[in-house]
Amino acid sequence: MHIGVFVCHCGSNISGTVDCPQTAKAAGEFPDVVYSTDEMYTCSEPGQESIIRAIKEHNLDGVVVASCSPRMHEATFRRTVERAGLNPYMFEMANIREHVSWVGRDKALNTRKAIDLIGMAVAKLRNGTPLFSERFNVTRKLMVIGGGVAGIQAALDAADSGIEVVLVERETTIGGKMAKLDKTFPTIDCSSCVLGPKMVEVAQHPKITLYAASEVDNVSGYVGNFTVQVRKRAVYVDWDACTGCGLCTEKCPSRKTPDPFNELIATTTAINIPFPQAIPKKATINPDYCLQLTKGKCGVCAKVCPVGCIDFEQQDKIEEVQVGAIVVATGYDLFDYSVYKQYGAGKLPDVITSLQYERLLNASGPTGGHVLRPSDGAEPKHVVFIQCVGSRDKSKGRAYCSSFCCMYTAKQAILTKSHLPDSQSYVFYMDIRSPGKGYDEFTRRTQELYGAQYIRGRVSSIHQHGSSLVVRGADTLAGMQVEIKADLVVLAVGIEPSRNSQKLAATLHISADTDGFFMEGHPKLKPVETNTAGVFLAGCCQGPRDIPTSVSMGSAAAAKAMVLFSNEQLESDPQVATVNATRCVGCYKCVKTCPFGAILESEDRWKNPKAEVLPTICKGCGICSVTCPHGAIQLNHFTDNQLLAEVNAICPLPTI
Amino acid sequence: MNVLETMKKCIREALPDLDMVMGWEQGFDTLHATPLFMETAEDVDRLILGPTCVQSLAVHLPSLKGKKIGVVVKGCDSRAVVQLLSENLLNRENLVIFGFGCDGVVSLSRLKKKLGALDFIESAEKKDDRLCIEINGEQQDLPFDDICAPKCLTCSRPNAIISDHFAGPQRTPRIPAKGKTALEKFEEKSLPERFDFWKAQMQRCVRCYACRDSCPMCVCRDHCVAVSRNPHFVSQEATASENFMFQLIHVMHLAGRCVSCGECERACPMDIPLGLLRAKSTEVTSALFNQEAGLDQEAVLPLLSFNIEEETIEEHD
Amino acid sequence: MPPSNDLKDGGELRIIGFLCNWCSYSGADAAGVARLEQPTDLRIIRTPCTGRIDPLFILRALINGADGVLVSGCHPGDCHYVEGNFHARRRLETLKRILPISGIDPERFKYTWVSASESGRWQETVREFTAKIHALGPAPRMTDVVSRSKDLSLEGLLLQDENGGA
Amino acid sequence: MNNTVIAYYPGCSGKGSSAEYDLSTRTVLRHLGVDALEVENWSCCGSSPAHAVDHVLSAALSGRNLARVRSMGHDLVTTPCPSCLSNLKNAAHAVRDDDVRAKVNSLLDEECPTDVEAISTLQFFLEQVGLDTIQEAVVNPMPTLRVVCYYGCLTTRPPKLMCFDDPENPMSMDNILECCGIEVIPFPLKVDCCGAAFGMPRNDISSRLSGNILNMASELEADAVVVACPLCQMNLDLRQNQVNKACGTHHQMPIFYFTQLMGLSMGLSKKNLGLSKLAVNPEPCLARAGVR
Repeated sequence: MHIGVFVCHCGSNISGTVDCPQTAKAAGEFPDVVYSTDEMYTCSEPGQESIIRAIKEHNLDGVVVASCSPRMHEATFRRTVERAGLNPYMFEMANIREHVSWVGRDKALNTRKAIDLIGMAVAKLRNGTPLFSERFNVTRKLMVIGGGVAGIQAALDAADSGIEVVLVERETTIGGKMAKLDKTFPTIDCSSCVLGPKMVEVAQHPKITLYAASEVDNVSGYVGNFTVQVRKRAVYVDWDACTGCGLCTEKCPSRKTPDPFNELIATTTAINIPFPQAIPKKATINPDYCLQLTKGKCGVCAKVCPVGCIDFEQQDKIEEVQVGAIVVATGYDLFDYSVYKQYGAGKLPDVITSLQYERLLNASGPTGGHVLRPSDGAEPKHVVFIQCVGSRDKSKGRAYCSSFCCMYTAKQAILTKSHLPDSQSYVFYMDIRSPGKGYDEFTRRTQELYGAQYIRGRVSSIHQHGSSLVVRGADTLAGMQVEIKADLVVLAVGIEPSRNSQKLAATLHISADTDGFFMEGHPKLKPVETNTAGVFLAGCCQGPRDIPTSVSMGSAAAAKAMVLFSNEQLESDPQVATVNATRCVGCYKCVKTCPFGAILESEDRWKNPKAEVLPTICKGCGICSVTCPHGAIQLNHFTDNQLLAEVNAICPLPTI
Repeated sequence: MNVLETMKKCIREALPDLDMVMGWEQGFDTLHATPLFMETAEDVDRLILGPTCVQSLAVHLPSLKGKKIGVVVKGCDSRAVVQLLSENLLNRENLVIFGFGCDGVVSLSRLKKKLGALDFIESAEKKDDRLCIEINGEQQDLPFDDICAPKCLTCSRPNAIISDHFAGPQRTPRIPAKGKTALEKFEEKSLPERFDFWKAQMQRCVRCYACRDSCPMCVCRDHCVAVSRNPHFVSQEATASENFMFQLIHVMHLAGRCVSCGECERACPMDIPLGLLRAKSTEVTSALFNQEAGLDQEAVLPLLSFNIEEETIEEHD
Repeated sequence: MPPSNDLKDGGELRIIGFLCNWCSYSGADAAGVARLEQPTDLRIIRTPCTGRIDPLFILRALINGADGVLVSGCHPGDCHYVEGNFHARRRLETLKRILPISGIDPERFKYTWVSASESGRWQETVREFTAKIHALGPAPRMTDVVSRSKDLSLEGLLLQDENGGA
Repeated sequence: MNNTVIAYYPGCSGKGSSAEYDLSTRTVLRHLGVDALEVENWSCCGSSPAHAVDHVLSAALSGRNLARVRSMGHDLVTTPCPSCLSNLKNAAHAVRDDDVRAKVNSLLDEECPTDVEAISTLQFFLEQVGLDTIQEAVVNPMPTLRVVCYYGCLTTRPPKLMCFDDPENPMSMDNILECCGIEVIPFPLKVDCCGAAFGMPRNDISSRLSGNILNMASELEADAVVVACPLCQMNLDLRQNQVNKACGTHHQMPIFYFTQLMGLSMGLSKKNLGLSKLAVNPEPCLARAGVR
C-alpha cells in the first residue's frame, strides 16, 4: 500500500501543544507510509488540494488525516479523497485535536500520543478495503405521526409540495392540544380561529390521507422504504358512512361518560363527537361506557342513525402503508401532579390544571366560556396560579423547564380578568421566562394592566377551608410567608412526552433523552433530524415548544423530507455487516441479536444454512460480529482485523 | 437382560433407519475404549458400555449434520447434545439418542499417577465402588473414587437428560463431597501467583488443539481463529502469551455454553488443568444469568439475550 | 520506529479505550472542546457501538501487555442502536468476572457509561482510571521470565489433591 | 405475634412530661405480644440543644444509646418520640462516615455500632406488628369518635433520614386508627409546625401556630386531636389554655396519643393508658363516643 499522512496544525489549535512537524516525520516511519507532511489547515481549500495533489503525485491508495474529530470532518475528507479517485473508505482520521491537543498540556507527551494515534489509524487503514454504496429507490410518500399543530403543519407543507402524506392521529380528531385552547399568547387571538382552517385544509387536501383513532404498531425497513403497520382502532361506527350529524349523541342514554377532550371536567355521551369542529367529524363509541357493548342492551344510536353506520361488531384493523420518510410529532401529555401531596394530591375539586382551565375559559367548553369552578359552579373571585408544578423540580424527577407555562399563565390571568372583571389573580412563580417576540411585554401587561399579583416563591400547601382554599406560600422578595384565600387554584402543570413515546421510540429505532423526549440528530445543527435516517421530529415530542416553534419545526421537518424526496435514488451506507458464506456454520447466533431484523436465516445453493445480511436494513452497529466465534460475519470498516490492528499498534504482540 | 444387551437391541432395531450409530468399543486393551461407528448389525456386537467409555461422542455430531445419526450418551454427553440442539447446530429429527445411566468413568491420568505407566493391562473391571485391574502381572484393587474422572465425583446428572431410548436403570446423582473445590483452592492464591501459574502452564502447552478438538461445543471446525488466523485474534507462535490467548479465546467462546464435560482437560496430553478456567466461566455465567448450559433445548444463550434491568449486574457509573 | 515501545519511560502507562461513536466518543470530543485537561496515557479506539466490542479485543490488549483497558458507551437504555449496550453489558461483565482466574487484575479493566453531554464525567472517568492504573503500576507480562525453581504444577500450587484435581 | 422482643428507648419525656405516652405504648405493645425491653442504662438523646452546640457531641450522645442497644444483642431499637428518633437516626447515619465515627468513638467508652437501626414505634406498629394483627385485637370500636391525626414536623421529616411514610401527606396514624374502628377526618394541617421550638422564647408564635391546628380541628368538627409526639402533645394539650387566651378561643379539645386510642379500642384499662395524665379532660369526649 501507499499511504499518505497529513498532520494538521489547525492554526494553533493543534500545533500549540503538539509538535506537528515532528509528528509528521515520525508518521513517515510507519509501514506503508510513503508520504507524510504537516499542513496549517488541512480542511481548507488549499489543504484539501494538497491531499489531492499528493494522492496523484505519490500514487497513494490510502490517506490518513490527523486533525480534529472524525465526527467533525470525516465526511469532508472522504469527499476529498473521492475527488482524487480514491475509494472514500480508504481513509482514516486520527483525532489529535479533541483527544490530544485540547486535553493534554505536556507537548512531548501530546506529540507521542499523536504519533500513536496516527500509528493506529495507519494500522486500521492497512487492514481496510474499498467499500461501495448501493443505490436504491425512494418511496415518495411521507407519514406524519401526530395531528397536533406541528404534525398538521408538516403534513400541509409536504402535501402542498406534491408529496403524498399519510397523517396518523391517535385521538378521534386532529388538532392536538391546541384545539383545546381558548386563546393564544401573546396576541390573545382565538386558538380555533387559527387552527380550524388548517384542520379543514387537512381534511380537504387531495394529497393527505388521514387515519384518525389510529396508532403506529410497527415500523420496518429503512430510509426511503419504510413499511408501517397502522392499527385503526375499532370506533364501532362506519366512518365512511357517518355524516357527523350528531343525532346519535343527542339520544345516547349513557351521559356519564368521561370526556377526555374536556380534560375530564365534564362528561359526554358514550357515542360522541369530541367537539363541533372535529376533523374528521365522525362519531365514536366509547366501549367502556356504551350500554350495548357493556350490558348488551340499548342500541339507541343504531336505531336513530339515519345512515345506519353503527357497527357494534367492529374490530381493530391493521393496514400496511409504504412510506419513504416519517415525521414524528406526537406532542406531550401533562405531568401527573397528584404526586404533589401538598397541593391536594388531585383530591381538591377546585385545584385544576391549566388545560382544564382552558376548557373553562373556552366558549365551546362545558361551561360555555363562563368561568365556573368545578366544586359548586360558583364564579371564583380570587384565582391563584401556581407555576412550575412538575417543572424545574428535581425532587419530582423533573429538572427541565416546560418552557411555555409562564406565558400561558400570564395569558390565563389576563383572560380571567376579562371574564370576571371583579376577580383578582395571584401568580406564584420561580422566574418569569418570556424570551420571545412580544413575550416579555405581554407578561408585564398582565401585571400592570390587568393587575395580576405576581408573587415570587413556591407554594408549600393548599388546603380546603370551608368553601375556599387556603394557599400558603413564600414571598421570597418580601421575605415573608403569604396565605391567600382562593376560590380556584390553577396549576401550571409541566409537560412530559406523550404517553407511549418510549414504545414508539423503540419502534422507530430513535433514541430519547433522560426525560423521554426524542433526541435530535444534533442539538444545534440537526434539530429536526434524528440519528435514524428518514425519521424527523416536530413539536413537543422533541422538547417543550410553544405554538410558533412547533409550527416552524413542522415546516422544517417537511422541508427535510422534501430534500430526501428530491433524490430519485439514495445511496446506502456501506459500513454494514457482511457474511463470509464459506465460513458461516449457520448457527444464526447473529440473527438472534440483530435489533433491526437485518439478518436473515438463509441458505446457500446447496441448501446449507447461512446467515444473510440485508445491507439496506443493517444500521452498522456490529452487535452480530461479536456473536460469531470464528468471525464469519464482519462489520465493514470496523472489522475484527481492523480493530485488532489498532490494539496491536498500541500494544505490539509479545514476541517471546 | 443387562444394560449392554438392552442397548444393543435398541440400536439394532433403530439401525435400519439410520446412517450410523456412534458408541464405544474396546481399544487396544480393556482399560481403553475407542469410538465405534456402527453401520451394520454386526458392528453393534462390538459395543461396550462402562467406566472406560470416557469420550464424549457428541463432539462428532455437528460435522455429521445432514445425516441421520444415532448416538450413545452418558449424562454429561447428553448435555452437550442438548446445548448443540439449542444452538441450532443439530437437527433433532435427524438424531436418535440412546441414553443410559452412567456409573462414572476412569481418569487415565489419575490412574497413571497411582500406578505409573499403564503399558501392560491384562484386565480392568469395575466391581461396585472399586476398580480391579491387572497390570504388569499384578492385581490392583483401587477405590473407584480415587481414579475416576474428577467430574464424576460431583456428578449431578449421571442419566442422559434427553434420549429416545434409555437402557437400564436410572442412576442416583452423587452428593458432592464436602471441602473446597480445586477452583476455590486456586482462588485463594493471589493474582500474581495465578498469573505465574498460568505462565508456567502455558509454557508447557504444545498447541496440539486436543482440548479444542475434544470439545463438543467447539463448532468453528476448520474456521477456528487459532488456525485460520482470520480474524487475527491469535498468532501461530506457540509462546506462553499466544497459548494463553488461545485458551482465553476458548473460555470466552464457551461462556454460557460450556456443559462442564471435562473433555478438554481429559484430552490434554500435558495435563494442563484447563478445567479451572471452565469451572470459573460456568460459575460466573450461572451467577450472572441463573442459567446452566445444556439443560434446556429451548434456552437462549445468555450472551445472546439481555434484560433491560440486570438484577445481577451492578450498574457501572 | 515510533516511540510506542518505550511508553513507560515517559512515565506513561499503556491504556486503551474502546468508545462507542455516539455517546462516549462524542463525550470525549466534548471534553476536548471544553478543554477539560486529562492525563495523556489513554489511546482511544472508536467503534460504532459498545455492542461491537468483542471481549477478546480487551483480552488481546491485556495479553499484549496493556496496563489498562477502559470501555465506555451510552447509558443503558440510550443506545443509538437500541440494544447494543445491553448486549455489551452482559459480555463485559462476564469478562470482568472471569478475568481473576487468569491472574490478570480485573481492576485493570473498567467499563462505564458516559453520554455525549457528559464531558465533565468523561474527564473524571479518565482521571480516575488513569490514576488507578498508575497506582497498580505496569502490568505483569506473559513474556516475563518465570522462576523455574518454583513448583508450578497445580498440585504444587495447591499442595494437596483431596478432591482429585480440577 | 408471639414473643417478639424489641429494644425500646423511652426518652426523657417518656419518663416525665409524656409518661402517659410511654405507659400506653408499653401497654399496647404487651397486649399485642411484643416485649419492649427498655435499653439498659440509656442516656438522654441530646434532643434539640445538643446538636445546636456540637454535632459530634450530639452524635456521641445517641451513639452511646446505639451501643447500649448493640450490647443487648439487638440491631433494631424503637422509640415513641420523634425527636429521640431523629437523633438516633442522625447518629446512626453520621457514624457511617469514618472520620465522624472516630471522633464519636473517642468520646465514648464503648464503640458506636454502625449496624443498629432505629425506627419509630408508629412505624413498628405499622410494619412489624401489622394492621391485621391490630385489627384482630380491637374489641371496642368507636365509630362515633371523630378525630384528626396530627403528625407534626418531625415524624416524617427530613424524608431522606426518616424514610417513612409520605412527608407531605402521611397516612400511617390515620390507617392505624381507622383499623381501630375510629373515624379519622382528613386533616389538611397534619404536617404543619406546632411551634414547640418557640415555646419558651416566643410564646406568641407557638400560640399562633398551635392555635391554627386547634382551630382547623374544631372547624372540621373533630372530637379530638391524635398525636405521636410528646412535644406536639404538650403544646396542644398543656398549653391549650395559653393558646385560648392568646387567640381568643375556647377550645376544650382533648389531645390523645395514638397509643391511648389504640389501647381503648382494645378494651385496655384507662389507668394503664395514662388517660388521667392528659391536661384537657378527655372524659366528656369519650363518654360521647360511648367509652366508659
